[in-house]
Amino acid sequence: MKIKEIQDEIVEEFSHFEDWKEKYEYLIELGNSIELIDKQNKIDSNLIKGCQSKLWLYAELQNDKIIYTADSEAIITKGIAAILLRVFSNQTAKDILNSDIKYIEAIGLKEHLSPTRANGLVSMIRQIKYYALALNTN
Amino acid sequence: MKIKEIQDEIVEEFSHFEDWKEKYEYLIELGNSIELIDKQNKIDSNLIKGCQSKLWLYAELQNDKIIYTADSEAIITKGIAAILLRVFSNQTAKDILNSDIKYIEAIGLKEHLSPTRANGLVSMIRQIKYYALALNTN
Amino acid sequence: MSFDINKIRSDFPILKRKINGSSFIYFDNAATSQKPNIVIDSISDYYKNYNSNIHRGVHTISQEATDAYENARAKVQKHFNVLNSHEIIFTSGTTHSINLVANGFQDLLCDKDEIIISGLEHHSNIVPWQMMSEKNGAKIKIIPINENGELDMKIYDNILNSRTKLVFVNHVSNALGIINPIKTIIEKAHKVNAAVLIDGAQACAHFKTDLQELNADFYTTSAHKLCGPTGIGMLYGKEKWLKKLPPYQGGGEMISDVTFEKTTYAELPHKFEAGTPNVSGAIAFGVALDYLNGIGFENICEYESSLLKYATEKLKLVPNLKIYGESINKTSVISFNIEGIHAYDIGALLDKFGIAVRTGQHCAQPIMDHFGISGTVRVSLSFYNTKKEIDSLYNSLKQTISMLS
Amino acid sequence: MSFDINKIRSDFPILKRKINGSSFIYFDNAATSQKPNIVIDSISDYYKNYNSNIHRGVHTISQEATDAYENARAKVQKHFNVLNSHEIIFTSGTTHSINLVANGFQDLLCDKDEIIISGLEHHSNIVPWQMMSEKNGAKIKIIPINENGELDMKIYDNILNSRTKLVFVNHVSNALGIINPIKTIIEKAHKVNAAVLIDGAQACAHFKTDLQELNADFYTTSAHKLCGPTGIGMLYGKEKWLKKLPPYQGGGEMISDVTFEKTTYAELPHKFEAGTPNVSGAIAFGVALDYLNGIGFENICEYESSLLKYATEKLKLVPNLKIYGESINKTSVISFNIEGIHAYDIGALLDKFGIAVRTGQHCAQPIMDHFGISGTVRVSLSFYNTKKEIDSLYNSLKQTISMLS
Ligand SMILES: Cc1ncc(COP(=O)(O)O)c(C=O)c1O
Ligand SMILES: Cc1ncc(COP(=O)(O)O)c(C=O)c1O
Repeated sequence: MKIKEIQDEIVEEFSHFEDWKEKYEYLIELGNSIELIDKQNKIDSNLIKGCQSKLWLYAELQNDKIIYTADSEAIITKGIAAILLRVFSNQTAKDILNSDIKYIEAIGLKEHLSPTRANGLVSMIRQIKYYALALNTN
Repeated sequence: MKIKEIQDEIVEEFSHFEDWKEKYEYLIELGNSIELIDKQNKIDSNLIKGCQSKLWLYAELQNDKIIYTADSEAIITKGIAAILLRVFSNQTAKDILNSDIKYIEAIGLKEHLSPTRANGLVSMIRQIKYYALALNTN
Repeated sequence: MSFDINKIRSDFPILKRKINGSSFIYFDNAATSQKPNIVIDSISDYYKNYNSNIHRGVHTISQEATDAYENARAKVQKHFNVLNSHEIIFTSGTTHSINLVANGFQDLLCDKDEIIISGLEHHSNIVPWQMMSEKNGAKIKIIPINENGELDMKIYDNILNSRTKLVFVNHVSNALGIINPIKTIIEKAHKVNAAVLIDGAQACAHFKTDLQELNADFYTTSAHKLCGPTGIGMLYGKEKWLKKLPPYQGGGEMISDVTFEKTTYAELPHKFEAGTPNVSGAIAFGVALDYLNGIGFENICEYESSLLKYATEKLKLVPNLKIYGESINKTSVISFNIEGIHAYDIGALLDKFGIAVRTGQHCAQPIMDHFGISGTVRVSLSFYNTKKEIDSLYNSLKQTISMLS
Repeated sequence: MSFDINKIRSDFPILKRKINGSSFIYFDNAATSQKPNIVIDSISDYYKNYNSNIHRGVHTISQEATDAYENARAKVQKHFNVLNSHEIIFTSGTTHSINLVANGFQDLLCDKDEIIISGLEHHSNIVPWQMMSEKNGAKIKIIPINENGELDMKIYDNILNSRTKLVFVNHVSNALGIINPIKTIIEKAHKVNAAVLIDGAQACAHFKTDLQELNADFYTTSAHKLCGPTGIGMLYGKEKWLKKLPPYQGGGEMISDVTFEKTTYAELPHKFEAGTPNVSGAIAFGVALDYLNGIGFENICEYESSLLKYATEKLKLVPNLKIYGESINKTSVISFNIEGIHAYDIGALLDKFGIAVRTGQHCAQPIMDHFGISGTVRVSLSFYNTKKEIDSLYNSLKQTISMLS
């Protein structure tokens, strides 16, 4: 699926929630379902800065697509990572670099988009794009 | 004359003034009439601190009485020194130490009694009393 | 005076806020306190009526501002029962105060000297000494903490000796809320002629300290921790010490004579107050002390103790909850974790319920390392909090845990 | 935008004051500026609605306060057209900013190095270098001033050489109002690879400075000089310099890892912002810049120039009045004396007429020594002053002189 399609899908899913509790319960569920980073890659050099709980992000190229994996000590942070990875993992570097993150606002997590947030969402997005730049094969 | 009598006299004199201008004109007049410090005593060690214009104060004992002399670069400061010296000069150390300075308030110069005033009135009063302590012969 | 919690709460405008649809509950008081209207208004009043640069002006508002500023110093002096007003230095906060002292001791100590720091310190009280020690080579020794988070006073006795020149301990630990035995620490240090700096940042909102009785050589606090504004704090130093220390910053106010050849420094307290000070901040700091003293620290202590007791008992009902630092000498802080759940998750969800707590290492990484944890959830109470708010915390915490498990 | 002086004056509540029965006239703007309601209200708003400690909190108001604080930094960055927001350090004011840099260079210079200071400096810009030079032995050279109070650029050329590591000049002199040729000074300094620190405390209220175009290595200001509150200011530093300088104060925020063995410092700008910052101050600083930019610096400049011209011409009508520093490159300051009369007497009597001027040496004793005087009367203008106020000054000054003669 294309990035935009997945984003629309996520927005659609989140639109059914009536309150923050349902939304966060879903986020937690996502956090538990995230593709975990391989143990050997769960190292300090893969840590994302600006995050109160440790958050690791790793990327590798498989057939022209970038596969992201992540882990965090905190489940909400993992949930947030999950809604990023579901969109950006298994996409081409070019598509990743051309995408936007408006869907984060659309699903009502705009508050997390402040660069000063302790969950590191903004740093994570930046890191995802850095990887895409670095692994761009075109 | 006793300290208290001179103070009452000054309060009486000031009571005739209708506005600040008359009062300050009188203060300036007093400043011009002050008993000036001897040139040889107009030295740095006789400077009063906390004063924006240089202000010298000197004291000596003559027949059990303390004679204060002063000078300043600024005429208003000199005027303020004058209303102190008229009261305290030529008095015994004991009388000086037992006196108060309520008359300053009574003549409407209370604003000058703040320890932070740049005209050094409070420091001058303190210095007058220090001299009285030091020159006390009883 | 009776303690009227409703009246008190109405003094704090921020307590009327709604967060995420819920009433706002503020349990992050150890990070910074909220401000009563009277403090906020004193700042507006200053800027609306007599804002001016101080000390050097001959005009009316400059005089009014100077008097108000010096009057604030006198209030701080009185509050802490300090002998001379010039022993109170206004700084921009505790961090500034401690750095001022550490910088001063840089020249006074050498590599044969030792200083002692407690293992319960805030980073502000560790890093300046490390920086000093890098320059003058003085050795830093640590008073470690035990499993309750209390200082190990036996080890203190062991490391204290004639080479010890300085001892640095906080009055109350910000991470755990533990009240340190500073009176004993000071007495022992003085026996070997070491000076003692007490960091009072966490203590001053909760109780009143008589500095002459305590006999500390230095004492610091930040106004923002005790209902005052940000950007202002104080350093108390005994006159003999403040005279000994070299000035910290150069600038206006702190000099008496300047030529390009030679500068002589002004007298205390100006020697340490270079530049235009935070005038409105100092004035509002004084008003904050007035406000707290108006309520009365006995009343504050009593009320806060009962809150702490209530909150501790209530939280202990939560399964798998572990409190760090269970000393009986504690102020209004409860630092805890729930087994298997990260502190951040708890903080983030409590926030959704409108409850502000702090999570993380609380600028006290060595304490976290001691307990082998990456952080805690810290609930810190103030006299404007209520048992009802603690009940809400309890209920929200239980929901939070069930969401996370 | 048109410049509506009545509207502007109504923004400043203090201008409605009466002093001694007269309308208050404030001509002490170089000491500190007055504050518009919008700035004052931003402080109250902060404390009433979202006061919180910043950066480390996960709860809503901590986030709001952090965002507002960082947003203020972005406003400062934009105003000065600075490349990176982390090149803007919030300090407690110019004095703090300069000391931070001087402290940093203490480790970077040795006794073979030279630094150059202008003879027009405020004490804040002299004493820190003297203190630095006492530690590292670096030599201080002075750019002297001529009879108009201007820097002698020939001598600058002579003393500048490959040993020069730093040049320190204020943008505008607080004692005389003279605008220094900093662009030339910077270009020449860079040719010998010396860094330049410009003290912008007196400039920023009067015109806008593009720091990328200016190419200064460091630039400082205090918010209280430009309609902002006390206790907050800024240091701009080029990234490469800020990375080179060691941290100044140790504490919370400025570290990334702390153990008792080793501490690693945080990234810019946090490395230089130890402890709880003046959050409300920074936010109000940003609002003050918004306010000034809303009026427009072109408008401010134009209006103030015409005020300065008017005031200069008017004052020159006063017999025996001598103005110090009659350069054509001046901002809104007139520093003068009346022959045979002490500045203090003039200031004290003008105050009785409700007029606030500053008297004395204006923290710039070397300049007074240069002119062989003990001080001056300084009238400093702002965009909220009027020609009518200058007329009042003229009339009151004449009465003052006749009283004193
Ligand atoms: C030119 C100049 N530099 C530095 C300063 C010091 O600024 P502050 O007192 O705000 O630190 C001032 C203000 O008095 C000044 O006019
Ligand atoms: C014990 C302790 N010391 C020092 C500090 C630092 O205070 P500030 O950030 O106000 O300088 C704090 C506040 O966080 C503290 O809790």
